[in-house]
Formats: sequence, structure tokens, C-alpha cells
Amino acid sequence: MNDTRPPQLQVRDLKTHFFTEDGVVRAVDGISFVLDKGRTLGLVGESGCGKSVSALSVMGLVSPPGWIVEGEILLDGLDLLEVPESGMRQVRGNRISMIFQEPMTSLNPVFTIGNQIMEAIRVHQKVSRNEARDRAIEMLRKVKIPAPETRVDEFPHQMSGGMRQRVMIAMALACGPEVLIADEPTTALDVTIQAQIMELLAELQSDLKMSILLITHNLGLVAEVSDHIAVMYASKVVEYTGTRELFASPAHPYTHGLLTSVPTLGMPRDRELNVIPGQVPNPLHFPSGCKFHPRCPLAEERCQTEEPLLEEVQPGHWAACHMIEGGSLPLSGVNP
Amino acid sequence: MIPLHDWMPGWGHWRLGQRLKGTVVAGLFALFVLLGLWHARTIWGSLLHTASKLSGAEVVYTSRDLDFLVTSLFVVAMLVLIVLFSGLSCRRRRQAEHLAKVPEGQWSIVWRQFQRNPLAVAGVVIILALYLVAFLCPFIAPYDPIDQGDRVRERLLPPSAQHLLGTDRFARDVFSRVVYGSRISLLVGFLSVGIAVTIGTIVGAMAGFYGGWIESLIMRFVDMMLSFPVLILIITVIALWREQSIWIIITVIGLMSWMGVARLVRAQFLVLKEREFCQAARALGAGNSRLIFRHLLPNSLTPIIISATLRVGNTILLEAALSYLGLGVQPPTASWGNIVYDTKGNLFTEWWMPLSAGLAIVITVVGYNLLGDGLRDALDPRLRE
Amino acid sequence: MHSYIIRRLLIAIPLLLGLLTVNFFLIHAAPGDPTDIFYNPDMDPEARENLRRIYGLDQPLGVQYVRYVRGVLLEFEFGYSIAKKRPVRDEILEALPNTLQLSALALLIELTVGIAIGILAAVRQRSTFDNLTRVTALTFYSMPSFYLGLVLLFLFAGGVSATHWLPASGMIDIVRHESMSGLEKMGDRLVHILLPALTLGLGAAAAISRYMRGELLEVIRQDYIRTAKAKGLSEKVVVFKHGLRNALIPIITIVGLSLPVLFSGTVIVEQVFAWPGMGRVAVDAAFQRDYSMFLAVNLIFGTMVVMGNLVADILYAVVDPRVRLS
Amino acid sequence: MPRIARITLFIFLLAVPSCSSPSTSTDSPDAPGQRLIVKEITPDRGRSEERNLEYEAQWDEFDATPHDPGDALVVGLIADADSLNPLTLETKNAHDILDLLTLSLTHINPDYSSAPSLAQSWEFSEGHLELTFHLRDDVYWHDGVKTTAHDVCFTLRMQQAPTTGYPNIKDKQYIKECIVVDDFTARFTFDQAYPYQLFDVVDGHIVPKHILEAVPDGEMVTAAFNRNPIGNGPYRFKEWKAQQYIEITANEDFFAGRPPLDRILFKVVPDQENLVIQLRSGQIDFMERVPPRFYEELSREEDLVAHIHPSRSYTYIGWNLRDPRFQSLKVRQALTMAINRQEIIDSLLLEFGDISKGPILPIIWAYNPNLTDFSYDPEQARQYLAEEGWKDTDGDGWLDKDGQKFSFSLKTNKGNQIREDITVMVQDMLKEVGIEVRPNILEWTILVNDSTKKEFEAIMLGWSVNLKIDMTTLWHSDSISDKYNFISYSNPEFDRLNDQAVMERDEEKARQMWWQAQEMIVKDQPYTFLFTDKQINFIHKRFQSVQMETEGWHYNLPHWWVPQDQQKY
Repeated sequence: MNDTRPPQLQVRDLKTHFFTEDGVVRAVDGISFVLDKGRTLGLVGESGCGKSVSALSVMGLVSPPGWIVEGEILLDGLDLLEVPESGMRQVRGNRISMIFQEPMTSLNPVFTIGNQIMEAIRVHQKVSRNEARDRAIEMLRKVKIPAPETRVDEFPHQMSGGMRQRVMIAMALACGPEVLIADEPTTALDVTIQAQIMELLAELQSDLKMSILLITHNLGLVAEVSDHIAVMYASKVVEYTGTRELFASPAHPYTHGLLTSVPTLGMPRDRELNVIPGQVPNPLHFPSGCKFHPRCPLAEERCQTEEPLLEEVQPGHWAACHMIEGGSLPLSGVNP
Repeated sequence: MIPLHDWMPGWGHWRLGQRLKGTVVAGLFALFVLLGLWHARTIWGSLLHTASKLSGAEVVYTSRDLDFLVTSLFVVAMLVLIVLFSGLSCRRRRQAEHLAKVPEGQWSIVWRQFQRNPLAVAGVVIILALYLVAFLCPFIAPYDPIDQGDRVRERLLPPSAQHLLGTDRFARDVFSRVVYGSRISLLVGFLSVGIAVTIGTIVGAMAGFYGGWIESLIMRFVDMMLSFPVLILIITVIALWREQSIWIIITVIGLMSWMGVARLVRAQFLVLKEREFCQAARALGAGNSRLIFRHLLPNSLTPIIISATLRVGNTILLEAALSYLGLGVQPPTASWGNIVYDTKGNLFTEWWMPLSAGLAIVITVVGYNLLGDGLRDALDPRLRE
Repeated sequence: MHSYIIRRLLIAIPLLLGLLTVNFFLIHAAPGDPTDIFYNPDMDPEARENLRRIYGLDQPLGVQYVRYVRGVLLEFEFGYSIAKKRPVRDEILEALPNTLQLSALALLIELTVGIAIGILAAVRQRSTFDNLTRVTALTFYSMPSFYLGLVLLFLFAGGVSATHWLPASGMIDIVRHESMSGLEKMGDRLVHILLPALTLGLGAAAAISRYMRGELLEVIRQDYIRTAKAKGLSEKVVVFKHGLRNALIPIITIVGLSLPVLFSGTVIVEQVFAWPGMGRVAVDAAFQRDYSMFLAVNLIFGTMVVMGNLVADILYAVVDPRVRLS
Repeated sequence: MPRIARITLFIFLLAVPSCSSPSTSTDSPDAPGQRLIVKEITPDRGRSEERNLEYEAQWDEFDATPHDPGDALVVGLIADADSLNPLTLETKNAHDILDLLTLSLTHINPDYSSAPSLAQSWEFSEGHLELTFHLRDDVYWHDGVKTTAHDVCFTLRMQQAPTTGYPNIKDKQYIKECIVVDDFTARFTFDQAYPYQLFDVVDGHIVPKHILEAVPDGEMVTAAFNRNPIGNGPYRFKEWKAQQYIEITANEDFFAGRPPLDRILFKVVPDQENLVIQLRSGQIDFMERVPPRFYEELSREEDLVAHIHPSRSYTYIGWNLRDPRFQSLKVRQALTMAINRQEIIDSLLLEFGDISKGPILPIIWAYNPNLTDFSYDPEQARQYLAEEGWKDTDGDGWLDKDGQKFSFSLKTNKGNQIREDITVMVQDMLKEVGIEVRPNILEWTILVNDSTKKEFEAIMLGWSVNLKIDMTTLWHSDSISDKYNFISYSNPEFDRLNDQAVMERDEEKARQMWWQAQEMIVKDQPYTFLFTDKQINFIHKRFQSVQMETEGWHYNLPHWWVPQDQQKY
């Protein structure tokens, strides 16, 4: 995957802060990543590290007390942060759409699914009800919902979780967006369904030629589908590179920790899973310096004072850590 | 050993940085001191009077004298209590500081939530003020509310320094009546809600806990009672039964308004019964009573408290409505309801009489509703933003 | 759907029987005899017995009860009113429509005003408008209806000045209504019903607005609202299509439950504005210990409440598919 | 007016008794633009059987002169009527309306003498045992049928039948029968001669036989006729909307000619303040028995004219003589002396009333002007009580006797503001002498129940004094078992005197006996007689030749008229 493609979506130094009564929560604190056309970027991290907020920021759906304080979000070179709300409405659901973690609650219980899909279509395209309806049915067929002609008139609560997620996808793709943001699309579903949904997404991606920003905490998942991975920790991207590269030689101790904490097949039984000590820092008062240092096995004083920047440690491989010499960690060798 | 400055109301808290608390305590203390000074002679007098009465002297000692005695004692007691409170709470505070930081309990969280809501605080202030007034009636009201002046020359006087709200057609001081009215209205509100909540809780608990036919029986009955317009039911009962003492009214209102609570409690029980801690308690072989009183009731308390608070307001309105129909508290006792009823004839000329009593009602009910809303927002995490 | 309605209807029947029974015995438990209203020394004992016979008071209570229930259920027959000297049915049939008119308009005010304000307050949460309306709503909500009535009466119906903008009582201009054209008649009705309906409606509206605000704020926090936004819908569409529909569902139940309060209100309001409805019949009946009349009134009110709730439940099922099909 | 009508009136409708202010000046009734008309007491000639031709002349003269027809009168009523059937009605409102719908044999003059109405003339036979009426032959029921002697006798039959439930059945007890001599001559016969034979006969309205004979025995109370009556009077019944209004319209073919006013509407408004508002703002034209507290307010209104006249009623507190405390004469007198009646009048009736000393009012021929009065004297009262052993021994401010605190409940009926107010004032006054009063304001039916069962300590009510002077029902020991002597007053001497007086036909002799009787009662003070009030009525100034009498505000309503240019409706 060394062939490069033009970037579809570029995020530069994005900062989204929440101004709460208890203080400023820096939910996203200057992250950057690039999503190439037709590719899939995995945004990985523990829950509460700011993945979802980043996604919402891209959609322009951050609601008070949250504000995007600085940064750029370039969609095909168009900076979305400059676009007025009215313009953003043209983008949402049309050029960028999103599917959410909770298929159970993400559909409006009082409207038929057909109705909700058609709504998505008719906001952005001048089509008659009937055409819209046909499109909706077609979409439902695309997402492999049996008997779409009848299903189209059912209500969300008549469908299983998996089905609803498919409906969500149908709704999101109804206008053939360039970018699909999938926020933990399968977390709420059981494993077999998960696989189906991911397959479906992959298929649709290839025939709709869209780029996917896959947000998840599940390394296994990204490993399968994404081309690049950005690892987030405490509101920042700590490592960003190609998938194979990341799994082969994780540069950041946190990534390393993540990888080794996941059991993999063919891993010697006697080797115990290593667990990252401590817990995710409270966004209200992050630790000084490198936010990971309290949990980092290699931390020095330097880590406690100055914050490391995201640097290209190898061509196409960025990481933010003081301890990296020559692109690899002193504790390499225990590679999984 | 508690340092002297801690005993000084407010001062101790200030030094511990509890500014608000300190100010409030100090304010209250000052208030009572002033009252005490203002009525020093009354207090002293009533004490002497009582003493001489006890010593078996031939003096007239009426219920009003008793009222004065109680109030005097109340003021004195409050002074002492405030001092004690400030001293002790300061000590507790210091000890707490020495100990390791303990995670704050649910109630203190609630309290913080509550404080954030100015309206709710306003509610508390109103209610407290009212109860204070109710307790201090004899000291606040310049006259005996049922004492009639010169019925020919002093009737229907306009507001003046002597009579803040003028006098009614019996030459009674309207301001005093409004002040004393607070007692009735608050009493009615408090007691009948008490009755309603007690009955409602018991019935609801039974329904929710035992379920089965008991439940369906009870709930059908509740539905039935709920489909009577309460006011109509009450006027019947009161109109049909001869006596009309305030106690009857309180009881009737109580007996007619427990259904809401019952539903609430039942719903709570149904939910809680399925919760893990209850299952666990069951598994550990806890008896029904233990289950109900140690586990279910305490956990259903929140909604009960909220609805009770909101209910008090309605009850006060109900009493007013009854009074308007002439079925409320009987003359000469003053309740806000019957002051309005009594003086609505003066609407064109002495409009301030019905107005003042009416406003008293409105303010009180608003107070209770604000309090209720505040409690709900604070206690119900769902609504926290 | 149908089975659902039928089920609810079946529940209603024992409910009504219960109503009937409870207030029958409630009244007969009270001291005094309804024929007392004829009390006069010249009255011949024989005449009094005759009365007791006419009203069936000479029968044992049980018999009276059975008779009564049969009468009500089989031929909608409530017996004779002692005080009004006419069949209770006639009196009811005369008063009921008036009360229904009044309550209907009051309900209309309650819903329109209440919901409108609730929405505005919710979308402008924490704005001055929000706080203002919240306080006003609370004030109205906390005001005794007779008090509000007196104030309105005083302000608009000739209290302050000898000139009056709105009539102080009744439902029609009794002198002129004959010479009026159909349109004028309607206008006349309207000006007469306005004050009582407002008195009755505003308090309730305040309550509704409070609920509406809460519900809407609750709904706006839901995931599907986020979804709707993600589709690129405008704020308006999101709030009014996706938010409102969901927020209204609980309101329906609340309105249903508030019916008894509404009817209780008519008692006072009809007294203040001399509106010739059930509320006044109720008060008279209670005061004159007019057994048969009173029983009927309570039963009618009870029935209206039960029916009202039934309608509410059905509406609920209509707007909320989740209920409909369970 | 039937007695019961008066009494129910007093208890139900008299939300506030009204009274006339002597302070305001009175000019002659005809002065233009005059805003206050005060009727002085007219001597009561009710007992005499002679006709008063003066009044009759007035009527005839009016009927002769033409007046502008048209316009409507809107009367404000505090309560709806109960029935418009002469045989069953019980409320005063109903009675007033019926006076306009249906004729009696005679109609009552302001001095309570009888004037021709349905009957042109009447005469007694020798021995005074037969009374013959000659009816007009030009009186028609509103359905076109002629009114005849058959109707007259049918009416009596119905009135006397117990199952009809006619409220004043007792007034008819001495009448033997009614004989139809011919279509327009009816003869009433008696077993004995006594005063008020004429009164007993003419009391009550005539009912149409051809309609009511269809009503089965005992069903009269609920007959459909109760709510859509057919009369033969100057006005015909048009419409009755329960709790809203009753409308009657001019009877075009009334024998005395069509009354000027086209329509009269009785508008029901159950709220005192609302009524006053409507009176001020012209939504109603007339209000009877305006509460005194509104008098000043309303007298400022340019468009209103006040008519004030004495009433025939008095208010009292009755002491239950079965209660040992009240059996003591001294205590009863003390109670009266401890109550400042003048102050009650001054502050509640605002001078629109006078202290009543005894059971017979000044406007009645038998009134005894020189009765001893127990005027306000708390000192004397305390002394009397002390003499009877009531002292404050435990110093709680209340009198007590062998450990018993002197405390009693004072019962009265709801819906009568003045009475509710009096309980409050009396409570305060008796507190002065150390007696506790517990006001107990009850629904009418319940109060009546208690009084009948004699379950009360003290009770405040009002009597409206009948045209007939007969103290039996209230004071005779035989009536203790009956309902009205609920205080159980018993005085053999009085009984004897009363029985004679009732049957004494010589007016002078009778007067002497009644004077004695009054003295006895006043001496015994079984009641504390409080006051007799005057009645305030307000009417819009456009109505002409309005004359209101104690006997009824509508006394000459068929004569009222409005000049063309002032007509409103």
C-alpha cells in the first residue's frame, strides 16, 4: 500500500474544548490526521480519549458548551470550519455522513424506517416521494435487508439491532457520501453480526468509492479493515501510520501496551497479557508533560515536564514520545 | 475543646472559608437577636405572667398568653440552638479536615446541584421565611387576629402605619390576620399531605410488593378514586357532614389525595424489586418487612419527597377553593382562603384585602413548587445537564 | 388496535360501577334526610311519606341501590331531583353540554398556549424568555382559580369602571340573542365563554408548558435527534418533526390525567362566572343534599374522566407505534 | 305570600338582609331624577275585610291611561327558582315570578287589604260561615281556555290533598269546601267564623284544572307543569333555562290590558359580587335585597335608583330551653344585655335596620310599642351571671360553674353573610363577659335537622312575620313536639291567651290580648331578639312609576314602563 492517493479529508491541529461549570474539558486537543480517497482510517483509543468528539467536530455537530477552538478540517481542500451552518447542512448526510454506536436509540421510534431514509434523501436531492421511496428500498436491498419492499414501512422497534444498524448505514449512504464516519458501528452488536456489518461496509466502500473514518477501541477490527491507523490517547494522536507498520513495530509505548494487552492466536500460553497500569487521566486536569507518563514504563523527568510532539520517526510513521531513538523503542523485542 | 470564635454564629464558618453558611447563620442569629430585643418586654412579661400563674396567683391566663409564652421560648431556644449549631458544625468541619478526604455523600452532591439553581434556592428561602412567620406570628402581627376594634368607628380603615393593610368590617387588623393565616395554610398543607403520603405509600407499597390480585384490586380502586374530580368529592363530604373544624378539612383533603402517591410508590417498587440489590437481599433470605423497610422504601424516597413537596402547593390551593365555597376553615379563625372569601365583597373599595391574602397564597404555592422543581432537578440525575 | 380499545373499554366498566357504588353509599352514610329540604311545620306527615315514596327513600338501602343501578344502566334514569322538582336526567342534559363547551375551550387554550410556550422556552433554554415564562407559568399555576376569576371579572367585566368589555356571567346575551343573526350568536357565545375559559385554561396551560419544556429538553438529548442532525436537517425540522412528535407522547397522558383537575376547576369557575353547567349543579346538589342529583353528577363526571383517559390512551397508541402493536 | 315562601326566602335567598337609611332625605316619589325612594311604614290593615278603594282607584286609573310599550327588564337573582307550579313552589323567587304569571282571587294592597283580581267582588253570608266570590268572565289561561269557578275549587281540592305537598296546607285547614255555584261564582264554606277567613281563602294562586287534573295523585311534586306553567296573569311564561334565566313576556290579551314592558328576564347569578358588578355595568337592571355593604358604592351610580322599604322579618338568637344553663331567666336576660344590638346594626346593617324588641314588628297592627327592652349593659349582665353562680374561678378568662366552663355553640345557616358576621361579633361581645361562643355555620338542611331534633345550644335564624297574627307555631307549648318551637318555650298562661286571641274577631280586644302576649314573651326572653331590617333595592332609572312595597318589590310591576326615547332593548 505504498501507492499514494489524494487526501479526501484532512484534519489539522483540531482543538475542541468543552467549557463546563467545573472547568474547561479539552476533549480534543490538537489532533491531525489524513484520510485518503477510497481508503479507511482507523481512529483507535480507549473510551473517553476524544475519538467521538473528533468525529462530531468533523460533522460540525459539537453542541454547547463544546466549541471547536482552532484547527482546520479540509474536505477536498474545502475548510469546513469556514463553511456557515447553512452550508454545513449541505455537507452533512450528503458529502459526509455518520453512523453511530447505538442502533437501538439512533432511529426515531415514531417514524417508519422508510420515512427516515427518504427524509435523508429528500433533504439533499429534489426527488418525488415515490422516487425517494424507491431509492430507500434500493438502499435497504443494498444493505441486505430481506424483503425491503415490506420492511420499508416498519418501525425501528420491529427490527433487531443488526437490522437497525443496516438501516442506519442505508440512511447514511443514501446520498452516496464521499466520507463515511463510523463511530463504533459494531460495539453494541454481538460478534457474528459485527463481522457481517464490517463486511457490508467493506463491500459498499468498494462500489461506492468512499472513504471511511472508522472509530473504535477494537484493535482487531481496525487491523482487518483499515489502511492507516491513528492511535489517540488523552485527546491527542500519539501515533499514526499504516496498519501493517503499526502492528509490526509500534513506536509509542501506549500503542505497544495496547497491542500486547490483546491476546492473539498462536501466542504462547505461558506468556501473560501485559496490562497498562493506572487508568485514563481525567480530562479536567491532565498530567503535565507527556500525558501518558504516569502509566509509562519508560517515563523520565523529561516526560513529566515537556510534552512530546508528533514526529515522523520513520517515513510515513509518526509518533509522539521522547523515548524513541532510531524509530524503535528500547523495549522492542517483545513484539507480538 | 472548641475555640471561642467558633461559638460566634457565622464567624467560625467564615474563618473556615464557609462564607455562605457563615453569612446565613449570622443573619439568622442577628434576626432573632433583634426580635428578642424588640419584644424583650413582651418576652419578659409573658415569662413573669406564666411564673405568677404557676405560683397559683389569681391571674387571667388565656390561650393567647400561652401562644406568647411558646413564641418567647421559641425565640430564646433558637438563639441557643444557633450558637450550639455553629460551634459543633465548626468542630465537625475541623475534624473532617484532619481526616483523609472522604468522597462526598449523595446528599451533599444533591445540595451542590440544588445551590446551582437560583429559583430553587428562592423557593427554600420563601418556605423557610413562611414557617418562621408562622412560628413568630404573635411577634410579627401587631394585633390579635380575631380581636375586633371599635366596630363602628374603626371598621374598613385604609392602610396606615397602625394597620398596614387596614381593617376589615369587624375592625380587625387585616395584616395580623394575613400573618396568622400563614399558620392555617401551612398546617393544612403540611398535615393533609402527610396523611396523603402515608396512606399512599402504604397502599402503593402493598400493591407494588405483593402484586397479583392484591395489586390489581388496589390499582383498580386507585383508578376509580382518581376519576372523581377531587374538589367535588370533597365538597360533598364536607357539605354532607355537619362539623367543619379545620381538622376535618385536613383529614378529608388527606383522604382524598393519596392516590397519586400510591401509584408512584407502586411503580418504584415494581422497578426496584427487579434490581440486583433486592434479588441479592432476597437470596440472603431477607424477610418481607426487612426487604420493604431496609431496601425498597429508602430507595423510593426520592420521588415521594418530590411529589409531596409539589403536592403541598396544590393542597393549599384546595383549602382556598373550599374557603371560597364557604366550606373551608370557619370564622373567626383566619386562613388565607377565608380572608379572600371574607373580603371579596370589598373588592371594589378595599381591594387590598383580598389582594394581599391572595398574593400570600400565590407566593406560598410558588415557593413550594420552586422547591419541588429544584429538588427534582437535583435528585433526578436524568435531568442534570 | 381494536382489541386494544376493547380491552380498555372493558376495564372502564367495573371502574364506573365502582364510582356508582362508592358515592351512593358515601351519600347515604351522611346524616340528614333529603326530604328535609321540604321542611316546614305545616307539612302533613302523609305528604312527607308520599315524597319519601316518590324518591324511594322508604325502601331499605339495598333495594334503593339495586333500583338505582338498574335505572342508570338500563334506561339512563337517575330518578327525580328533590330540589329542582324535575327528573335529574333533564337537569343533566341541560347542564352537561355547557360544561363540555367550557371545558373543551379551556382544554384548547391549555394545549395551544401551554405547548407553544413550552416549546419556545425549551428551544431558548436559559434565555430571559425562558426564565420569564417559567416564572409567569409558575405564578398562574399557583393561583387559585377563583382568585384569577375575580381579578379578570374585576378588570374586564365592569369592576373597575362602570363600562364592561366582556360580560360578567352567563353564556348568552339573554335579552338580545333572539334578534341576532347566526354569526352574531356565535360571537356572543364567544365573548361570554372567554373569561371563564381563560380562567380555567390558563392555570392548566401553565402546568402543560412546564411539562412540555421538560419533555422537549429530554427528547433533544436523544440519539435519534443527533442522527437527524447528521442527515443535514435544519434545526427547525429537527425540533418540530423529530423532537415535538416524541415530546408530545407523554403530554397526552398528562392531559388525560389532568382531566379531573379541569372538572374540579369548573366547579369554582362556573360559580364565579355563573356558567350554567355541571359544576354549579354539583355545588347545589351537595349543598341541598339532593341525593339523586348528586349521584348523577358524580357519576357523569367520573364517566367523563374515564372516557377522557380512554381517548388519551387511544391517542397515545396512535402517535406511539411502540404501544400500538404491543 | 305563603309563609313557607317567606321563610325559605329568609334562609336561602337572603344572602344579606337589606335596610333603609333614615339619614338620607326623602322627597316626594314623583320628583324627577330622584335617586332615592324610602317607603315609610304603611299601617297594616291585613286583618280587616274591607276593601281599600284608594288603592283600587290608583290601579284603575293607571290601566286607563296609555303608556309607551316596549323594552325589557332584566332582574338579577342570586338563586334559581325551584318550581313555577303554585301547588309545589317553595322559594320566594319562584313565588315572585308566579305573581306575574298567575292570578289569585284577590291581590294584596300595600296595606295588606285585598283588592279585586280574578274575583271582581266577594261577600260573606250571615253568620260569616260562607264566603262567595264573583269571578271575572274575561280571564283566559294562556292556552286560550277560560278561567272559571271550576279551576278555583279544583285548586282548593289540590291544596288540601296531603299528597300534593302544598306547603301552606295549614292555611286551608279551617275551610270546609268549595262549591261551584256557576261558572263564575265560587262559594267557600267554613265550620266556624274566625279572623282571616278571607285571607286563608285568597292565599295562593289558582291553577288550571284542565291541565293538572291529568296529574296522578301524589305525582304533583314532579309534574312537568312545574317547569312550564300555564297561567292567566299579565305575563305569560316563555322560557326557563336552568341556572341561566327565566323569561316571561307581556300577555297581549290580559283583561286589564297589555302591561307596558315587553319582556321580563330573571337572570340567575349565584355570586353576590358578580351581581353587583352587573348592576353597576348595566348588565342587569334590577337587584333585590342589595347587601348594605354595597349601598354606598351603588348609590354613587348615576343610572341607579334606590328603593328602600321595611321588611316583615326579624333576626334572633334562640336559646335551647332544654339546656339547664338557659333555663335560668337571669342568664337569658344577661345574654341579651351582653349583646350590643345597636352596634350590630350600625356596623353590619349600616343603620339600615332597627332593634326588634319582640315577636311582632312595628309594621303590624298588633305591635306593642311600649315593651320593656333589655338594652346593652355588660356590667348588669356580669352581675346577673354571677348571681346565677357563673364566675371565673380558674382565671382562664372564661366563666365557669361547678367546673363547667360557660361555652356554647351558636348555630346558623350558611349563605347568609350578615348572620355569619353576627356570630363573629356575638362571639367577641360575649368574650367580654367571659362566655365562649363557638360559631357553627351549617348547611340549611343540616341546621334544620338539628333544630328539629333540638340538637343545638343556641341557634340564630330569622322569621318572616305572616300576615296572619298567630303565635301558635312558634310559642305554643303544643308546638314543642312540632318543628318550629324548637327552643321548647312553654308558658301555660301564654298558651291560654294565644288561643283566645287567635279566634277573637273583635280587633280591639284581640290587640289587647296580643299586647299582653308580647309582654310575656319579652319578659321571658326565650329569644334574644336582634333586629328587623330594611330592604334595599336598586333599579335602573329608566323605569317609570315603579312602586316597591314590603309585600313585594314587584307589587305594581305590571305598571312599570319606559319612555320611548329611553328604551334600551
